[in-house]
Amino acid sequence: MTNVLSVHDLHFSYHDHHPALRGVSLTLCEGDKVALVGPNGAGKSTLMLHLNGILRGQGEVFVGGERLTRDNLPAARAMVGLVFQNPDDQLFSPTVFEDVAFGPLHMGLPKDEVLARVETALNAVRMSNYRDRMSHHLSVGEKKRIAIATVLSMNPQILVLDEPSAGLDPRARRTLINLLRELPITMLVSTHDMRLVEELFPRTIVMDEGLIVADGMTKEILADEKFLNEHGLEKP
Amino acid sequence: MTNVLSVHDLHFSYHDHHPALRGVSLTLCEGDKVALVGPNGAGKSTLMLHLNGILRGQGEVFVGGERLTRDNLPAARAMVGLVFQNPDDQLFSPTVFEDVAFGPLHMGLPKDEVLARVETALNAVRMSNYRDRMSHHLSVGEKKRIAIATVLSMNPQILVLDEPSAGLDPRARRTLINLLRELPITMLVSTHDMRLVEELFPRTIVMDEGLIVADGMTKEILADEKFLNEHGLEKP
Amino acid sequence: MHSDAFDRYHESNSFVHRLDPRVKVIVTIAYILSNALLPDGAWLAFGLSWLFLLFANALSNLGVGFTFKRSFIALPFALVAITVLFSIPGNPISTFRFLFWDLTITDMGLLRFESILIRSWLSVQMAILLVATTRFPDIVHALEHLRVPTILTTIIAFLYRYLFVLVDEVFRLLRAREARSAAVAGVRAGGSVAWRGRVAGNMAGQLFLRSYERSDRVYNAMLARGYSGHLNTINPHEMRRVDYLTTALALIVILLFQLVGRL
Amino acid sequence: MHYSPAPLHIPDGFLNVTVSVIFWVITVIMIGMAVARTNKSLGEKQVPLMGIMAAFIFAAQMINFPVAGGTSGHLLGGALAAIVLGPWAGMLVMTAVIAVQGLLFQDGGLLVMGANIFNMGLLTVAIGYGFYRSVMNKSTGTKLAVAGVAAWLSVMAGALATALQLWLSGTSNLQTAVIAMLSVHALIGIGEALITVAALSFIFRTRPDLLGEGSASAEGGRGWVMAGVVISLIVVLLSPLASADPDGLERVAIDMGFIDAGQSAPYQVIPDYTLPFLGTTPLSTIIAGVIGALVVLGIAILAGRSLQKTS
Ligand SMILES: Nc1ncnc2c1ncn2[C@@H]1O[C@H](COP(=O)(O)OP(=O)(O)OP(=O)(O)O)[C@@H](O)[C@H]1O
Ligand SMILES: Nc1ncnc2c1ncn2[C@@H]1O[C@H](COP(=O)(O)OP(=O)(O)OP(=O)(O)O)[C@@H](O)[C@H]1O
Ligand SMILES: [Mg+2]
Ligand SMILES: [Mg+2]
Repeated sequence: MTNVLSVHDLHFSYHDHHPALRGVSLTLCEGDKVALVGPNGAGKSTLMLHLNGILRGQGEVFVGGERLTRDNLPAARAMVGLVFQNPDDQLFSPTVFEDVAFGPLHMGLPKDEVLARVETALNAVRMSNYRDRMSHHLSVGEKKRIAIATVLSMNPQILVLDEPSAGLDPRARRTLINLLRELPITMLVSTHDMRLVEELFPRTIVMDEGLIVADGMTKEILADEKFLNEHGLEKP
Repeated sequence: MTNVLSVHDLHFSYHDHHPALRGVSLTLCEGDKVALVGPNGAGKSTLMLHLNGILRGQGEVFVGGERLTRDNLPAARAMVGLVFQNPDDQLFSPTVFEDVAFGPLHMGLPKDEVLARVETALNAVRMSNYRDRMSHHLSVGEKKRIAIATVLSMNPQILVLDEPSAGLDPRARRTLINLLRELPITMLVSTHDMRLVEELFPRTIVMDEGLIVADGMTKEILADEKFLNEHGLEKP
Repeated sequence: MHSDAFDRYHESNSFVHRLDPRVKVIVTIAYILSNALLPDGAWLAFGLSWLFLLFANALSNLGVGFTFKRSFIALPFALVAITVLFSIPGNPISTFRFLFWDLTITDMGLLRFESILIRSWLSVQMAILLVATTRFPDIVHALEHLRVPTILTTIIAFLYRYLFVLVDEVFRLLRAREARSAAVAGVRAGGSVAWRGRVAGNMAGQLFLRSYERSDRVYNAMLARGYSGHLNTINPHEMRRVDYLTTALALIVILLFQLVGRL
Repeated sequence: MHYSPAPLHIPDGFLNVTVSVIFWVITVIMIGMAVARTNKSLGEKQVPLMGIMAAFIFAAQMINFPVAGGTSGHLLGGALAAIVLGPWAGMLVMTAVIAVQGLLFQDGGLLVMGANIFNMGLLTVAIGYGFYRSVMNKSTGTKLAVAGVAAWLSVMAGALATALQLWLSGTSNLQTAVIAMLSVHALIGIGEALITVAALSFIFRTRPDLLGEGSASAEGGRGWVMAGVVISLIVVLLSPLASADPDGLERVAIDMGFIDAGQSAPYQVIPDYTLPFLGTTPLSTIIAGVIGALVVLGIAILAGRSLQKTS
């Protein structure tokens, strides 16, 4: 298995606030599906924003073996597909089509290629008949799936999802779980939904106060109730 | 037990949309703690907006035994405390104090009484030292509690909460559950969190497509897996 | 995410922090007005004004140099005033060649230029001190007391509250766009200017719609708590004797600057 | 992610007291009228709406897009606010935005706030709404094209007013201020126009009811058309006059008693700050040519795009 994403000793503070990341290191190998859990404010979202260079702290981030610098940022963004927690943050175009096409269009791909990519991405999330709908009027569950399509259309090698199941009703949540299970892509998913973790991810990383406090087999981590409680988590 | 809130055959459509409520009837008795569940778009929020006359459909709503009309609206709003899902919609004043005082002030209470009410409400949610904080600086969990205080200060007889636990981490969710358990008030709470339902509410109402499809003991409803699946729900 | 960085208030319990917000608003405006009224080259008066500012800084427990550090915000604008160096008649000080022109700096021009910069620099510092020592909701209360129409102060209060919510929303939208602004080797990325403009416009439209619908929900929340078209507030501020005294003293001192400046 | 000041906000110290007071008086009168009108015509619902719309304009000003060479286009929002909220509410909303920018962020001064509100809140609203009002009953394509032109002009008007105020205060040389301000804002205005048109077309597609009959957008009377046209005519006539024949304008100002010390303009300087995208190229003829071409291009693109969208 090749190492597709790794982070070495990453530190980051938001302006004059106390540090949000205090030395984070991790490695994802191809095909890994990893859960990232931890209490509110642990630094999960902050870490994710570093993975395609939206935030840039001290330390090193390697994407596809290459160190992330200002110059290869656009290329890294094509490799790491980042989906934000709130689909409303992800969807800024009037129609579903325009949103899913944004990435490929920005990459300067030829028109045919763009259309083909949009088609494939919408198929993957089973929303191809939503092409011309206005994203504004969709339900939360539908928006979540479109949000995933907007990065799938860029053919990323790694999918980074920030709390994909928040606010979904049980049916929509179930559909999302099935979708994630089927996507044959390396994945890092932050969530508060411990049952999702148990069901879907063989490996779990636990963050608290800007540090990784555990990284290992989901089964073992979820079994240690005392440890979970210490970090504001709960058994599923 | 007296009947504090009841709804008879309520119908409602948003402008030219298809009907959101198609004949809803229910009764809450004093001290009842009732969960309202159902898939996205079932009409839960729409129903809640009728309970203190923000929306007014066809059919009848009785609050404290009196039929809701334009004239007794202010009195009804003092009796039914409605907390919206998103605390940013609920907390519209710059400071916590101003927000919690808003209800009592608009009921025309004298200044001393307003101050006393604010004090009591903030104590009830254990946030009295947040009086002079600015709402936008609070964490989601803190905002949720202040949002509840903003209606507690109106001394409502019924608390209506729209998805109070969405987006909270396990610890914050636990704090909220304890708070709701302790509040000695009639309560109607909509949620997608089936474990919250199981833990806190003896009675559950299930809505789907603008209709109430079940109303009874939580234990019995949660036991019927086939029924839950039909309405997009899941066992906790 | 938060845009806390937006808040300019610095928590403390100093003399200046405790003053009624009206006092601070009035003194700030009087101070800025006084600077604007001082004639060009009233160095002594400018100096005294500056001492006044340092004193106010010290009284607010923020450190004597507090406002100084933040005072260069308005500096870029100074460039629009550069032309007065050359365009006001007076005795030439030095001449140099700038591309095609011989430019002559005159003494009067220099005087005017320096005076403009000093006025601006002092004024902006006082305004910084005002927001650093007064919570914004209190400034809004002060405006209410000072007879600014309620509808305007209410809009400002709402603006302030939702500023944070909506600016965060914009940051997240910008972030989403950035996250998908990718390129592949060998292909020119970015699209045309018009396309980029349209994407930005779509974001503005999106934001508009969400704000509009949010205002509906907020209105509902207000209705639910008894709003019926008129906003009632408890205004927690009362002018104490020290507030009156401070105002009077500060205004007298500022008047003295005018005397000194015009002697 | 810091709040970044926009070039039209005049700080304290750059306008003299006379000019500041004159513009405060004009502004207070206009705001007074706006308050009276909104109190009368708008429902209780309008208060949270206007407050949140003000926050929207503030936030929308942060949406930018890369244009070229490190510069970026963004929104001022006066025309957009006027079109979606109607002229009076638009004025109040813009006033609140500028007040908060000045009070909280020192982006624009306090004594000169009257002038800032006039330039960015009143002029932009009058032009934006006036033009839009004149095509209220036309096709969406026409409305969008006109809104784009109005947005561009509204920025130019604000820039011209700023330049004139600086000159009247003896802070800047007339010709330089006018040329510099207008040339920078000819570009900024294109960003304004693009975003305004795209945002409006978004609203037309998703919530046409907000811009149709009976909406706030249809509130203002036909008088606004006159106001918009007259102000733009002044811009169009004054700017060539100001940049070509500063002496003429100056004489008028002296006659009217505005200027205490006459300042002749023997030299021409273009500070590089005001023309970041052109470097230090000084040739005003080239600049004028470039601006002219860009303006025509911008309008053509706009008209083309919007017509294409409706067909
Ligand atoms: N834009 C910001 N400015 C300042 N501080 C921030 C910002 N975003 C996050 N923080 C702070 O950084 C820390 C880490 O936040 P982060 O959003 O990464 O947490 P998280 O683990 O994603 O939490 P959650 O589960 O609530 O999403 C927190 O203390 C938070 O308050
Ligand atoms: N403001 C509105 N305008 C038009 N239609 C609306 C509006 N609000 C809700 N609806 C529609 O009314 C129906 C019921 O919506 P409602 O918000 O009551 O559902 P809900 O049960 O609260 O769902 P959720 O679990 O997602 O909050 C849905 O079909 C929804 O699309
Ligand atoms: Mg997060
Ligand atoms: Mg709902």
